[in-house]
Amino acid sequence: MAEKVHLTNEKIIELKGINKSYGSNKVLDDINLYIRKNEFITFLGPSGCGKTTTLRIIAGFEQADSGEVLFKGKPINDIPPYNRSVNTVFQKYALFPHLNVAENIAFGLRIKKKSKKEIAEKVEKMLELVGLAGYGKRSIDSLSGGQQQRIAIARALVNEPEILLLDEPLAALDLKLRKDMQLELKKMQQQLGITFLYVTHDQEEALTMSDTIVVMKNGVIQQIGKPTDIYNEPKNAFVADFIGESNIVHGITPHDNVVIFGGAVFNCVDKGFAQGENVDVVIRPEDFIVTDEAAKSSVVNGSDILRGEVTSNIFKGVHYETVVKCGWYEWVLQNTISHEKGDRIGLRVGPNDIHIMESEITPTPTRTNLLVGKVYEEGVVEVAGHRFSCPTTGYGEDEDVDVVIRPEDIVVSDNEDDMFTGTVESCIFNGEQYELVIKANDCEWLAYSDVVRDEQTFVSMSIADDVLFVMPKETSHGAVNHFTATVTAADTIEICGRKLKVAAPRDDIGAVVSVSVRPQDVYVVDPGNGVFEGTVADVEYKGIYYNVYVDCGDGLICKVRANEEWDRSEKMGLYIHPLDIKFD
Amino acid sequence: MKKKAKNIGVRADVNNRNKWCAVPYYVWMIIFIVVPLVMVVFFSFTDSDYHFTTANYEKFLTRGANGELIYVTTLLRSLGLALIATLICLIVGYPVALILSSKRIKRSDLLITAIMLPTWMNFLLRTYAWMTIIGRNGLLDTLLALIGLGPVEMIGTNGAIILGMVYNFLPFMILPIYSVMAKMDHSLVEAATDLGANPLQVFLRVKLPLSMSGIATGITMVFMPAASSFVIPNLLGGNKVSMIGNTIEDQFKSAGNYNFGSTIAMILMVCILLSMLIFNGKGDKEEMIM
Amino acid sequence: MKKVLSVLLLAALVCGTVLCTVGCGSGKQQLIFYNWEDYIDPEVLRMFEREYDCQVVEKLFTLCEDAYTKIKNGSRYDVVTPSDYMIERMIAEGMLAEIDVSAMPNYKYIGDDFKGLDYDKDNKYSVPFMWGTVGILYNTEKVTEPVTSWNILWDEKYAGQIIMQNSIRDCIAVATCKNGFDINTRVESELQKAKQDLIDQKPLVFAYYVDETKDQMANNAAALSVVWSGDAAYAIAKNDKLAYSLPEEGTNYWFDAMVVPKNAPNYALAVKFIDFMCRPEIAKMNLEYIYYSTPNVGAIELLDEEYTSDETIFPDMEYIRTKCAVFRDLGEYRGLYQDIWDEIRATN
Amino acid sequence: MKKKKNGLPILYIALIIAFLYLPILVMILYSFNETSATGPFTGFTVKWYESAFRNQKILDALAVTFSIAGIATVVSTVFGTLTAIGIFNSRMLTQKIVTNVTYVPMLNPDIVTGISIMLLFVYAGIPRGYMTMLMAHITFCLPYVIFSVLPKLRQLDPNLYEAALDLGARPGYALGRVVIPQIMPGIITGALLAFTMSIDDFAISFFTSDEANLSIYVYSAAKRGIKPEINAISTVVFFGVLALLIIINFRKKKEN
Repeated sequence: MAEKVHLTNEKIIELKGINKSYGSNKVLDDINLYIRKNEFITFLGPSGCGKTTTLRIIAGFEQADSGEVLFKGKPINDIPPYNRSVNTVFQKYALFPHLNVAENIAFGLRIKKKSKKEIAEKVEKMLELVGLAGYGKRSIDSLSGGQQQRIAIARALVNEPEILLLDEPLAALDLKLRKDMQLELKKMQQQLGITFLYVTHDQEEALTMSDTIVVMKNGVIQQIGKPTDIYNEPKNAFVADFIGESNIVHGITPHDNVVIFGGAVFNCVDKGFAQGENVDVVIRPEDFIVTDEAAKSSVVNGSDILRGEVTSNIFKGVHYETVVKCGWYEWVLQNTISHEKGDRIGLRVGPNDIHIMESEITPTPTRTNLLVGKVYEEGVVEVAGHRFSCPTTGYGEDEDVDVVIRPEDIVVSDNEDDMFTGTVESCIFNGEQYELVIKANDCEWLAYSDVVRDEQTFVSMSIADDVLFVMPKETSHGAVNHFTATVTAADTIEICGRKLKVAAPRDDIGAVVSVSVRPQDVYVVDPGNGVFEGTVADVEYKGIYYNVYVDCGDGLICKVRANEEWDRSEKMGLYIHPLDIKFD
Repeated sequence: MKKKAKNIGVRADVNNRNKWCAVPYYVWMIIFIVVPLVMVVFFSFTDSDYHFTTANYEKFLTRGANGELIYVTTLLRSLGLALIATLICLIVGYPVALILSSKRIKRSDLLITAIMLPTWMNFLLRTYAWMTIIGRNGLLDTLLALIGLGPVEMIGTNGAIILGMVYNFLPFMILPIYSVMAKMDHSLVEAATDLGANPLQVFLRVKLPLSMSGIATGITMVFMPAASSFVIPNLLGGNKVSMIGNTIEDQFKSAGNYNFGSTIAMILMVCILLSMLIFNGKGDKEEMIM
Repeated sequence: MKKVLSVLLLAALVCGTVLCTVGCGSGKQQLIFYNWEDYIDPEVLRMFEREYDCQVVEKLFTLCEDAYTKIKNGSRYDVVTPSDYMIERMIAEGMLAEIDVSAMPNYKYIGDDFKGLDYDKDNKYSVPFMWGTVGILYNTEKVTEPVTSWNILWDEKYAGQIIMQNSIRDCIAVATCKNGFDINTRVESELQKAKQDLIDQKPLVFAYYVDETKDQMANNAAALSVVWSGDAAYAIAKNDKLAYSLPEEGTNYWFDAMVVPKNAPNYALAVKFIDFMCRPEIAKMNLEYIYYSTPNVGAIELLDEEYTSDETIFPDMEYIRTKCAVFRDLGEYRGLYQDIWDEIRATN
Repeated sequence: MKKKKNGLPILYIALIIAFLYLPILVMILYSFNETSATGPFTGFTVKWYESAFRNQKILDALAVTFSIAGIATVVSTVFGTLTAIGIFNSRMLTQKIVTNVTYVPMLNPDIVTGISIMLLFVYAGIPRGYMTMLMAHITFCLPYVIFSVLPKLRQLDPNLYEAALDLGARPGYALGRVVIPQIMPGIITGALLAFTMSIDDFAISFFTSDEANLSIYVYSAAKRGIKPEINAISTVVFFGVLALLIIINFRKKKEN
């Protein structure tokens, strides 16, 4: 990273609530930021993210639809570009082809009616600064790209702007020249003490040169921070993906400091996510630690080893880029080890190298009707004043149960002698059909209809038998897994010979106790990475989720709540977080 | 991937005020383009007392003593003669463009200038010069008589009119085809040859399809003025072969029937627009400027 | 800024327009003379300019229908020389200013035969300029038989050798005369017959010309042509193989007279000009230049025998009185004539 | 081998060029003819050149032609360039409408443009003369300028204008010193086109004016039987244009 420049806290530019649209296309959405004096600030983002538009608003080429641009605290929205002490270096330089080098540099000075002598002196000085002394008489066409670049910078700097705006100035240069120019620009900025506002889509450029980076996407600022912060603590998957190369996968956080992804359980340093929340996990390719497939894990009740097969291994000059396929996932890693294609290896990641962020895509919750019911008699369940026949095996008479009735199973009609009658609360078209919310029998029902129904009109519903899903009450005995365990240490119990850490310390070592674990607290991981290993014995659809019964051998059956259907006899590992093991 | 010209479709705000430069032109355009056209439409649908009528259009469909449609025949004759002239221009002009655009011809820029140069000479004068050549007892017949041929007595015939059209408009067929073909990437021809195409196939499969836009422009630039010409039939046709342009001229100059004249002008405009749609499709009109 | 510039430009345009209109005329007063093509000795105009210290701008028309349309649509001229029937129409439509002939000392030279003619009974609006006949000009080398009838123009022997008048009234008149109809006929059947004759004749016709005819005939390009007498005389002067004949069926004889449109910019000068044209020596110059007959008896006295004995220029007055007629304005029948003319033109 | 193969095509081009120049050569030849512009060649003379430059009508027609062409070119070039800049910076919809209307005089037959503008003058009560011809000429020259300049503006790096503003230039200065020099080739092409169109025009002038330009003079003269004066004057005009073109080409070469 570049050496630190002394930064004051004086704000030279401030953007407040900037919005900008082209037609219906919103290019800037509520941009708020400030730029400090002498800062090298970079706007970073992909094409069309709004970074150039922001620069052009500061330069005065575009007007914000709303919001304020402040220059040293004064609004400059209505000041035309030619009256702003801001100068721009354009992407394709925009040198005037009909003027020679010196005339180009002198352009601004001539407008300011400076004396000939002063102009000549300043032009000469600028040419020296950019290392092109003696080029004054040359025509623009005779210059190389790099030289034109320098002239463009000289032409802007000669006006002694308070801020220099650079719009992807190096984009047209080749790699080698670009690297040189990066260093030179940074040096120039430090030497002249001018605020640089730099726009680029090249993250490496941004990281090398900037004091502050503003990452943008779709007209929204994603993150503002120092290069190290942006790199190490990306705020979301986009930033992580954009800054450096990253592996981004979906994960679940059972509790603080623990995350499950890629079929393994990892310790991490992130906290504050909800129990069982869906998150994005970012791992930098260089942060993987390659281990033996059978290496020991340090994770309680699980294992943090990703096991897989090398599918490609490419030498990239300074490192190898290796792709490892682990089950469903492919991981990209960069290190100095050469692997053979087909090698089986294990991968680990240190807690500090796991970056967890809120998932961009939150899975839409399954919309269904969850009602309170009661087992009336063997094979009959009473819900909302009606009795339905359905299997009640495992439930006692009069036992309170939860009942799921899927909206697609509700037949909506106008027959007055139907099972339920009620009024339409709302009717929304979802693209395929109308979603009705119907108020009937003191309950709100979700149902579908092919035709539109006016609100507050009469409607009736009928529900067939045997389409109800009966589930034990969350709190009831039948809803959770009950295991008999032996306390083997203060924080360890043993169930069927498998040792589990628990959270609550016990002093009754040797005692046989009963523990319970909710199905939703049991997480499926790869075989070998869980505390239990087993095969799927049975799968039961519950209208919104599946209950998977995993046979772990020794008569141990564990009920797991899963979002997807599992094939029978599929192998899996199960992970249970110590905090989720409750003593009865 | 680089962003390309982000300004397509969206003008930067800073340019906004420059749009006022065009406002005086809008006034001019409305006065001298829109209003006159509206007047033509208006006159075509009114009688001399400015009352609405379709009589002018009915008159266009008048049948003569022998039962033929007088004005329709004239219109069809004009379009027919123009079409023949256009085809001749294409057949004669295409090889010229093809030859000039080939790599073998040096100084093709000079030759194309030589071809365009006569168009700098007054159109009336050039047409008049043909009267000297093909007129009765003119140069052509005199020369033919020397070798014991003729006379062909061309003047006053359809042939003379077509000759006049071809002569005047041939450069406008050659130029657009030439500019398209000269811009053509020669490596395309090399690629086709490399893929085993013989010269004829190269022409049919590569050069001809790629020169289509030039052909379309050329056809428009020849057909349109040819179909509406009234000077050529006057000077070379001896007023005997009447074209639709003559009829319009008659109505405006001598008969003073602006209403019927406007009607014929309207019909001519529609015919030419339609034929241009057929020839040119959605071709680039800007190509009409060299 | 740009707005200002645009406004300035527009202002400059308007200013330029005004300046040009004003500046184009020199300090001298102007007379705009709207005349037939080749219908005056240009030297006459120069003489008038010198004498009255003015500038004569000569504008030309080929057909008096063209002239009528222009004047009707607001073009302004001081003196115009349309034909008889057109003057009648212009008087009827109130387009002409009265001319005070009493203020013109030279009006007395106009022969009485040319006063009080049908198109201007009271001599209030016009002063005769030229008169003549329409006849057949033929090449005696190509036509050896005597030319006595309009029918010769339908003789297939002369296919491709006939030049007709490209003028609505003159052309139709040939066919009506041939058939013995009145040249101002309003009889539908007669007009249809005339039209059919002209359509039938079309394949034989080499070209329809007006002013071109005389040169074409002089160059031996055709055998027979319908021409005005002055053009005939002009062509004969250039090519002595040509002869002029007035057909026995009779023909049209016509007058072109000088008139002053109501919107004439310079009425006073116009009257002076007309008077100037009535001077015998001026009328003589014109006749010698364009070979049309003059109504100016003063001029006839001055003329050489060479001209006065030329039957092309001064035809037998008995023939004129018995066989010839003057065009009259057709009134509402103009449209019918135009339609017939359109059809003749359009048929191929 | 190759040279032989070229023979036929070159012969063909030569024939076409001969066809295109034949009437011009004939016209030049007859300008030296003793007797008339048509018919047999009877003897060499230069008298027609003298009489052409003494014929007031020819001189008037030339004056009208060149003054109209000159004024129309200057006005339509300035006006058209500004317009193109304005159109280029307008909204897409405005651009579409305006360019399509502007195509009308280019796509419409001359005679229709001529009679439509004539109708305008007749019913606006404007006497047809020099000014009406000039306005008509400006009207049909403008599209050629606009459509020559517009593509150059589209090719222009939009940042150039912004760069000028950025360096402190006011819009007028930026347009004049940066944009106009860049689109100069388009402006020159447009001006040349406008000049040629104006010089050559017959139909539109014929209907919109009583004045005679060269074309109208030739048209009416052709009916009377042209005297070789016309041949003489057109020979002079032809060589004048030729010289002009050569000078322009020469200058271009020099610049390069």
